[in-house]
Amino acid sequence: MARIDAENWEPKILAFCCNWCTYTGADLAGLNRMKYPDNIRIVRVPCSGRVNPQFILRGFQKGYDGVLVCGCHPGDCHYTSGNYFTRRRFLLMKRLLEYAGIETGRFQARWISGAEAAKFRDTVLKVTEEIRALGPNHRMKEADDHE
Amino acid sequence: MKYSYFPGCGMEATGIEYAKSLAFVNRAIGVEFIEIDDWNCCGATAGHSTSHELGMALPARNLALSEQQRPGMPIVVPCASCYSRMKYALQAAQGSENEKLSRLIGMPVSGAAEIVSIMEAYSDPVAAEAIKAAIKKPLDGLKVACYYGCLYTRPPKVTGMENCEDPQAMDELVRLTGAACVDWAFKTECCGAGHHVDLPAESKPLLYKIYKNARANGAQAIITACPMCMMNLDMRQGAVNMAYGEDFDLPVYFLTELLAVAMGAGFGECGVATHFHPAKKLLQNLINNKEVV
Amino acid sequence: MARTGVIICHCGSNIASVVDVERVALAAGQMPGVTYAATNKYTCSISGQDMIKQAIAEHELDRLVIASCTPRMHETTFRKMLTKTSINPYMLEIANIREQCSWVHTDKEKATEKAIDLVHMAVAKVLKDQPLFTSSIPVHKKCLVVGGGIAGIQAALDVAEAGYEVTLVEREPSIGGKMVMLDKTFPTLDCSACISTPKMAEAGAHPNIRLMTSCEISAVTGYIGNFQVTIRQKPRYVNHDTCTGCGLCEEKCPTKVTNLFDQSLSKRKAIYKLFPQAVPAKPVIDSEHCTMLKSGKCGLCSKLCPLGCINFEDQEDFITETFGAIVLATGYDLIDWAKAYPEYGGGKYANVISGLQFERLVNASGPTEGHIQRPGDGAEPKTVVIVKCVGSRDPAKAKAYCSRACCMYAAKHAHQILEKIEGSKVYVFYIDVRTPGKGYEEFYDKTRADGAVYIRGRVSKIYEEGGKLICKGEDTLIGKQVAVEADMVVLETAMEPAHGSTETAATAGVSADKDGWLTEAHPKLRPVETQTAGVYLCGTAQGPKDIPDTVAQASAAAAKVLGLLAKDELETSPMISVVDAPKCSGCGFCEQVCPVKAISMVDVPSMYNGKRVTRTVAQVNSGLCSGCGACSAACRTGCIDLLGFTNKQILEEVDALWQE
Amino acid sequence: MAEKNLSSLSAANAVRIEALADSIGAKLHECYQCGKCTAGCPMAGSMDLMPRQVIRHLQLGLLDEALHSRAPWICATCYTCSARCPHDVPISELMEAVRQQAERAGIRPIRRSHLFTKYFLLPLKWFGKNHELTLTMFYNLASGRVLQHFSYLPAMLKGSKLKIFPARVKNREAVRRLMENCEREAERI
Amino acid sequence: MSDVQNTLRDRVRSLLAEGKISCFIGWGPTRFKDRTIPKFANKPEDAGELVYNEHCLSNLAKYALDFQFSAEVAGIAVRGCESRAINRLIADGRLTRSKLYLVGIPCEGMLENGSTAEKCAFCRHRNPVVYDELIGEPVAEQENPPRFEQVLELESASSEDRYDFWQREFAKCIRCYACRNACPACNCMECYTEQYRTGWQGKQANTLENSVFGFTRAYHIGDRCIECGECERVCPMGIPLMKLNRKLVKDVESLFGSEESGLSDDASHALGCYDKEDLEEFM
Repeated sequence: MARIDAENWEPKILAFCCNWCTYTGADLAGLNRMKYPDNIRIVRVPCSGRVNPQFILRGFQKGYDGVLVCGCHPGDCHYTSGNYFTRRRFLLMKRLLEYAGIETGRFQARWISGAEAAKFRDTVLKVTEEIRALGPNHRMKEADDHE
Repeated sequence: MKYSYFPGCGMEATGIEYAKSLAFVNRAIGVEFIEIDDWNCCGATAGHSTSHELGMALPARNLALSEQQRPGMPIVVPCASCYSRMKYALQAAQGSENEKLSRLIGMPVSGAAEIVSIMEAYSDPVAAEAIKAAIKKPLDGLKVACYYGCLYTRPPKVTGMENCEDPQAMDELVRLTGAACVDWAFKTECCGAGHHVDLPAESKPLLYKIYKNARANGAQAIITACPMCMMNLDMRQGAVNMAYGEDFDLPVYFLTELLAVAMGAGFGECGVATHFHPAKKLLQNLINNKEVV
Repeated sequence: MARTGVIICHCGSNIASVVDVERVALAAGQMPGVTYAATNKYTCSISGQDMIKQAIAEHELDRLVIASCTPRMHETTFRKMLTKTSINPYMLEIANIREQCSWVHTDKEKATEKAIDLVHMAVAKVLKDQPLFTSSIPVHKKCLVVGGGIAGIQAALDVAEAGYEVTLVEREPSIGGKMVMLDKTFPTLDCSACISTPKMAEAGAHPNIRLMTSCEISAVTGYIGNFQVTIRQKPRYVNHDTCTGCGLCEEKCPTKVTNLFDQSLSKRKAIYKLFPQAVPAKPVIDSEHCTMLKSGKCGLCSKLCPLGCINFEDQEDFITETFGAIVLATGYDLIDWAKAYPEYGGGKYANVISGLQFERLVNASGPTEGHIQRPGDGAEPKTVVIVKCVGSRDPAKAKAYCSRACCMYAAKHAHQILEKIEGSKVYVFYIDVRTPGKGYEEFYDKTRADGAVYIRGRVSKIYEEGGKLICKGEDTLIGKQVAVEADMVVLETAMEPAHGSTETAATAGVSADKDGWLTEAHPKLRPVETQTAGVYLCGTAQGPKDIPDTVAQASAAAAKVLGLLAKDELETSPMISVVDAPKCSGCGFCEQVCPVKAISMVDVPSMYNGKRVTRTVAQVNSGLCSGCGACSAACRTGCIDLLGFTNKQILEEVDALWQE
Repeated sequence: MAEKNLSSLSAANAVRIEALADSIGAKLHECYQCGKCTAGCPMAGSMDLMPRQVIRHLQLGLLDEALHSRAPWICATCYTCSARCPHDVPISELMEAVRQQAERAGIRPIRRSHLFTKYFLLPLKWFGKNHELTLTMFYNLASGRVLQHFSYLPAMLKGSKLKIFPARVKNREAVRRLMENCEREAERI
Repeated sequence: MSDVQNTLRDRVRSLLAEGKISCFIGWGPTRFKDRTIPKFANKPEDAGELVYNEHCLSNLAKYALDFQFSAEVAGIAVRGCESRAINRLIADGRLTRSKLYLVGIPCEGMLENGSTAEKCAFCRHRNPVVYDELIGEPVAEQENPPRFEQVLELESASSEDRYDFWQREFAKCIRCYACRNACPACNCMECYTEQYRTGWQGKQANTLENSVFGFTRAYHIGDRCIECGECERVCPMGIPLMKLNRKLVKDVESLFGSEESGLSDDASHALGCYDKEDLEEFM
């Protein structure tokens, strides 16, 4: 894709959404013609428990400015327990990223059910603004200055 | 066996028989109660009625003194009301209120020592064994109702009592004397002693039901381990009889009096002689009849 | 080289009015691996599908990306379409440019940019797609029903009637469960035994039903359509193949034992039938009490039995069988109220009894032949207090939930007392009266008309004085303390899951809630299914309920079983996990996170440094795997992967936008 | 009885009730009015509102009615209600909290009840210990029931159950300071 | 310590002679007085070459993997760190307890360049947590060594400083994978970095790829790290890897209340289970 100069920079956000709740919630937002920023790119996964934390690192490495992981509310997992494992993994990963010097807020996780179209919209709005405020991801992106 | 001892105000006045008989029993079984030096009143209902802080701080000072004087030694409390207040304070001292309590009483308090009632102290296997060995005049043939009242038993979260509807600790001690304990329903019902001063009339129906159930189940006497309950049950029996046209004749004994008598104490020596409701005759007859036989 | 086709759907104007579909098609045409890119007005329509089929043939496409509405809408449609082409149905990715693009954005330029990105991601993923094939597993046309109460009997009969074989496992020596203990059923006052014993007999005699009493299930392996179940046959010490049920042994047995079927209100023998109408109508020996088994003395039954059926050497036996479906109907018990309620005497008053004890007292085949007599002295009680919610709605002492059936059977008990004992008085202490059922409220009305006095309030204490049971309560409607001097008190106690039921369910892979009730797959939409495919539940195993609801649920579970058994084969989703065994270290992390226990660790022959060795690696049971992918996110190496959502595919999607 | 207009109750009222419940860790909504507390209450016969009704008033926001009730003052703090409550509502503690709040607001539904506390604490502050004679004397004088318990006097003296002179704590200053600390602390809250 | 060495030699000699074990993994001498290397004693007469002194820095546990498919029992010297490593390897399915004979040695810390080794400074388990026999008397454990001091220090730095810190450190990395090879928790048959077909990450040795490797490795062992410090000790570039691992250990302990890894051979670890009441910050 074309490189965008700094002035016209728009954050690009990668979102992993579970098929049963958040992806459905995002569809519902569409069905209700809700409007939200176009900065988000959704990867559909069967369950938030499918999201390997290495996908997050890869997203940053490749140049996404923010990464979001979304799934069903704990207790509502289509597969019973997937999101409980998700929660543990990302509680840990979030802290590790911050410790590594990645700005707080670049990585986020949210529980959004299939009925929570408005929450999906609000989350995209909020996360986009937060990442816009952080500016482009320089710290973990593959850049030309790397050999 | 040694305990740090918080007698409470009642032991110095209305509970004088309790203090006398307790001393006798302790001597007989080799248990030592060492009075906390300079203890103060636990505040009773008046303390915690006034404010949560006062209700906790007054007993907490005693905890602190005991910790200071005899670190780690369990504290024995012979009065149900004091026992309850001390247990509450102990919990507060062990929890998040520790700092506040230390500040209020002006000395550190850790809540490290255990609080035990007379029943708990005597139920210790070694003590119980010593009591068994010290019984000289078994009270076989006597049927009594053990009365625990409220504050040794409730709230169970504070007292730690397992079966607060039908406790057994006192029954088991009484049985050591040879006396039988009736199974009755008013073991833990309130006698209204808390309103002894301000609403004395209100306790009459409560007492009436207690006497009635004790008698209905064949008890000849009531046993208590609390000076407050004692005063109420003993002092007002006449008034209740008058009010209800009844003739309850249920002498009330402190647990320690019963133990002391069975251990051979004289009636004056252990206090039985000075009850409001005559208490000497029942035991005297029992012992005399046996001696005749 | 891949030959990808990309179809951009206009969806009428739904997409095309915001996204410049032609530009997207143009951009797609430039993407690596794309052979053909075009737009279509209505891709899901017949003509749209025809156009795709044509393009596939014409351009020799081997995979397809469709940019359209959400895959949740038409993924299946398009997969079905692909079965009629040369492309494998799983060589398809859908870019969601309607719900997640044209409908939520207004800036046409940006929406078009985003649509291109989404197509790019889909193309990147489709390039790593592999053909997947559904497989089928055979269905073993046999059903196991666990629990021989009314729920299990009903489910077994329904399945058997449809022509399938059923094995009905019951741990007691007879089927019948709790219902057969009851006297009458509300609100119709049918005789409980009269309506349940014919069902028992029918189940016992049905050619398609195999009864296995004194049995428990001890292990379940396998998956839907193919469960291998190990059943433990407890020793009965009586050969049921030869026994005729003459009853001589029971008559002469000298040992008397508390009869738990009669709720401890009577005695039975050490060799006994559970109750007179037991099915099978043959006795067993109670090994706990039989003096022969305990001390080697007696053996009278053995001497008397004309057919030599008694076998004191009987051992437990394990039988393994294959079933296609399992129904759990493990039922309920009543709570031990005596432990929870010392204020009601804690069991020391003989005349304070449970509702089930009352059922036996009032039952014509019970210990008193239906005469209501106090257990304490056999006297007929004139004043009876009924206390509801004993253990129910009482989280501090027992259970937080409402046990559902007690309101009605309390009314029934009141009615029965008033009907059978002339001049009797019944006081019912209640907190709420809940009568949601056909004819229930009317029955409650009638009970009050019969003379039952309903007092709104929970009883605080029950004690005995002067031969009466004093019940202390508050009538909360007048706000005054009340006391009733009763001759007998009936406590309507809470239901709890039958002892051991959660363990039994766990064997079959079914979980229980915090109270121990078995968990259904969905409380509204899948009420008799469980998270484990092929395992169903019904009756009070799932939660407290009355007989009509239990029977309805049993038939519902049977319908689900029939739906399964009617199939010869089950098609399984190919989007499941696979293990790259040579790379697997056997750490078992995947096994720990699998929600359906589809992964097991198995020993396989392997090569290690040129040597033949046996290694432990993960293995996926394709019949059980639900395709969630938790395992592949847990695997550090990435040697367990989810087909359709492989690590590589997802990484490619992530990378897509940044590849030059 | 006048109709209670529940809609006219102020928000401040709700805040006060919540604070009162919070101070003892009670969750008022937990109570479903089964009446087991009242049923087992030894003093209910003398109460104007049943313990259950005191909670009900608080649930509805009728704080004034609860504060003016005699029930919290008649409560013997025997904890039977708390021990048996199916929802673990600390009713005894709640009664006490209502009593304390009434006392702070100067509401005295029973003319004499506050006197007991007052004259119990008086010797306590002086001597560090309770003194029954002082308590009885002051109480009887203040309450106007001058001869209450008078008939028991001879027997008590004979059995030396009544001390003429109070026992004292040595460090009376410490107890006095403790009590003042508590007063300040309670006021602060 | 020479007592321990003598006893060890005696015991290994007889264990080998009795045929109880087929090989013993211990330490052996080098040309340098203050260096030892892992030593495999295969015959009774090899026992005399075993060394035990304050320079036994290597954690031997991973060498036991050489015997994972052996039919015979291998003996190994275990101090606190080895014993936990052995437990970890058993829990992760790589070793079988019955095929190991563990000779426990209480350890008072090793020396590295004349002073207490960094890896021993924060040790909480100097006594082996599992063994078949113990040589010498148990030693006193260090009371609350400040395991997380360095982590807390870095945590309190600004995000930017933390970033710079790790950039500086990972700029040094040469991707030799010594850390991985020495680590008892890094016990996969094949590391994710070798999965070319999946392409988890690039092989280039640049700062970003190096740090991604470092963070991923830390995450992979985070809930299983036994804090033996081998990774950091063997790093030729001196990257403070334990500062990363201890961060994860600290978070796992405080978030999930897990106990330290390797205290038993129980397979459970923090990310392999969950608690419905876990901290919720994703609402």
